[in-house]
Amino acid sequence: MENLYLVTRSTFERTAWQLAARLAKRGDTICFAQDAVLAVQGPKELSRKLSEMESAGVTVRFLAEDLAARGLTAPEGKTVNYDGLTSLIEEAKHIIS
Amino acid sequence: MENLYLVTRSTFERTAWQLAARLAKRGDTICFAQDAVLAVQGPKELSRKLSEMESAGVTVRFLAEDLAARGLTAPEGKTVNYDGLTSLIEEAKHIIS
Amino acid sequence: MEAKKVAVLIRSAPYGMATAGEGFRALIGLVSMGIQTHVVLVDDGVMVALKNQSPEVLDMNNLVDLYAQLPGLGAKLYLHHPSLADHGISPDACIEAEVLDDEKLRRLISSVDHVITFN
Amino acid sequence: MEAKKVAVLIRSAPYGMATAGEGFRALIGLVSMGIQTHVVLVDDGVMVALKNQSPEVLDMNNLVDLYAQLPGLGAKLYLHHPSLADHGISPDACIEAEVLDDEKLRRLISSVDHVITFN
Amino acid sequence: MTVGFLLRTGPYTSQNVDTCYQLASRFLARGHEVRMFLYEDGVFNLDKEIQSPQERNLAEMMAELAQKGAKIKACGTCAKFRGLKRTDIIEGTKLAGMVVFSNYVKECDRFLSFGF
Amino acid sequence: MTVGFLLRTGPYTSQNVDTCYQLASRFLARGHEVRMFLYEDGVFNLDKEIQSPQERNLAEMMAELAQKGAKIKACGTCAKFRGLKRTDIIEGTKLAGMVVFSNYVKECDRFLSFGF
Repeated sequence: MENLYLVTRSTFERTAWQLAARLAKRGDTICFAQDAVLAVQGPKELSRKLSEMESAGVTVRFLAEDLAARGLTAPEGKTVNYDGLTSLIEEAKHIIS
Repeated sequence: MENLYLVTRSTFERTAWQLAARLAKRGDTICFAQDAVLAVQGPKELSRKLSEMESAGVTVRFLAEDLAARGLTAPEGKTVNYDGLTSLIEEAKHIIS
Repeated sequence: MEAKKVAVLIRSAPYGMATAGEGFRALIGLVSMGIQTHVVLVDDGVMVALKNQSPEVLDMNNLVDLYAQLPGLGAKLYLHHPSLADHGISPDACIEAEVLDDEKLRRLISSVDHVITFN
Repeated sequence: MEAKKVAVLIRSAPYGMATAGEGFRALIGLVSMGIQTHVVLVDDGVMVALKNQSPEVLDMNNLVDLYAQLPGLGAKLYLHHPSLADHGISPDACIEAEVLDDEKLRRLISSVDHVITFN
Repeated sequence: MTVGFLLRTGPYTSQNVDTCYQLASRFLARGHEVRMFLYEDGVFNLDKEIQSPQERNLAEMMAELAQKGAKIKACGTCAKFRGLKRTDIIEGTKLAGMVVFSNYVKECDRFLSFGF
Repeated sequence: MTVGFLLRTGPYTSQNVDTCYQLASRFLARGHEVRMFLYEDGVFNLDKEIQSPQERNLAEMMAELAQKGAKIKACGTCAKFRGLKRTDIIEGTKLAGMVVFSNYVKECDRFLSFGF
């Protein structure tokens, strides 16, 4: 993996996710953690952008523990737990948060 | 004045201003302070909304000291300084931040 | 001194920031001192009301369970409907609370002495 | 140990939060230790580069004057063009810096060892 | 009138404390009463150990407000969780419980909240 | 490999310190080296006076990481501006200058930033 974009702030309250969505390209991963797991709910502009990114070869993941804490669920196969995130960091050249 | 909406967070980085824009009505004032004085620059959605609100009788103000600190300027007559904000708070029934 | 009425707006999601948790502690203080307290979950704050939270995986206290106790303690709990809609959350997925549109929220604000925000 | 290269992304506006100010202190530390430092003002961070700031009215230190010293200290300064455009800021209103589009920012990131963000 | 502040952020991190100081100073100068409750990271604004060479000292600014008559209290539980002790607090201010916060809310004609 | 963390937020306010703890624990368990630099409000995570009845003690969690081999330092200037003294810091960690931060950056194969 080239770059891991780690987004931690609510995707509704903040616009910080937009830089990751703008820069991520094929082979990169974008992982939503902490309040950013709200990304499974939107906003709509993000949901649309995530579909586009996945079609373009960007891997999208949500941190399982942060989802569970908040009573949220992500589509099958799109979660990583802390162990998985640890591995993603090992594999990434850069981590951009 | 019925309500004073005091917005302090960047209007680009945060969406907090949207609640004020949604609730403010004729006779209310919305004042942008701290990083929220970036509101003079946008985003576009906010600029459009502010025009609508002013037409509907909402007073829009930007804190002069926070503008000056950041090298920004607001249209003639739309600034208040700390003394003016102090008076706005005296006059308001509720302050919502 | 006559009895005061306040509206407390909880505007942040649970767990990422302490806001919703510390907001709870503050409003329990208000209620216990005889202040008529209206708690409105708005913006990301609506996430506090979502059922089936498991914050024990983060070693944190369960906030939805705490907020669910509010009516029993004498505070009134509300959900801001446009915030629910933006977040794609159905009121059915949430704990019991009165749902407010913008106009009702404005009227609630008009009816209280102070608005206290936790954002 | 070979010389490291880093890109520091400053993502917040000056004065409202300490981020841009403390970010400056951090990157001066990097530069002075021989780390090749590329400073990118992005998102609200582009506001740091705006001329004519008067933070003395807030009793704070002038950040644009500090950031303007970076090239002289050996760090390279960049402005993210899409962020400037979003904020309605012309590069002419800013201190001297290389302007990057998304593709150039991606290439800069690829060329460094680490990305350090201040947000 | 009496003006209340709830301040939840700490010193040298957010501009909130500066804004509160500027407004509270003006309310006092106009003859109003000021109540300020420091909550969460806000408690750190009262730390008398703050040293700020060549910059404004925010704890001294809080002490100045207290000296001019503002009633300033900080949440004891927040302080405990953050390692701030009773003896670390500037003169004229104190740690307190939510009863004090509630009393401030009761006493105020205007109330301002400064958070994250 | 060596993994570096820059943590700029304080205890009991943001989840950042929890996320750092969870990741750092796993890196250590996998045999990696950990470097953590605490900056701005992040310095408060090392305050040994933190008391957190019935909740996780974040300073003890930082101490546990240090005891397991993580190198943890906090910015001395940030501490000074925030009233945190050298003697307030948990065992196994220290206040330090930006030279240490720069060395951490140099030593690391991966670097993570946690801010506001």
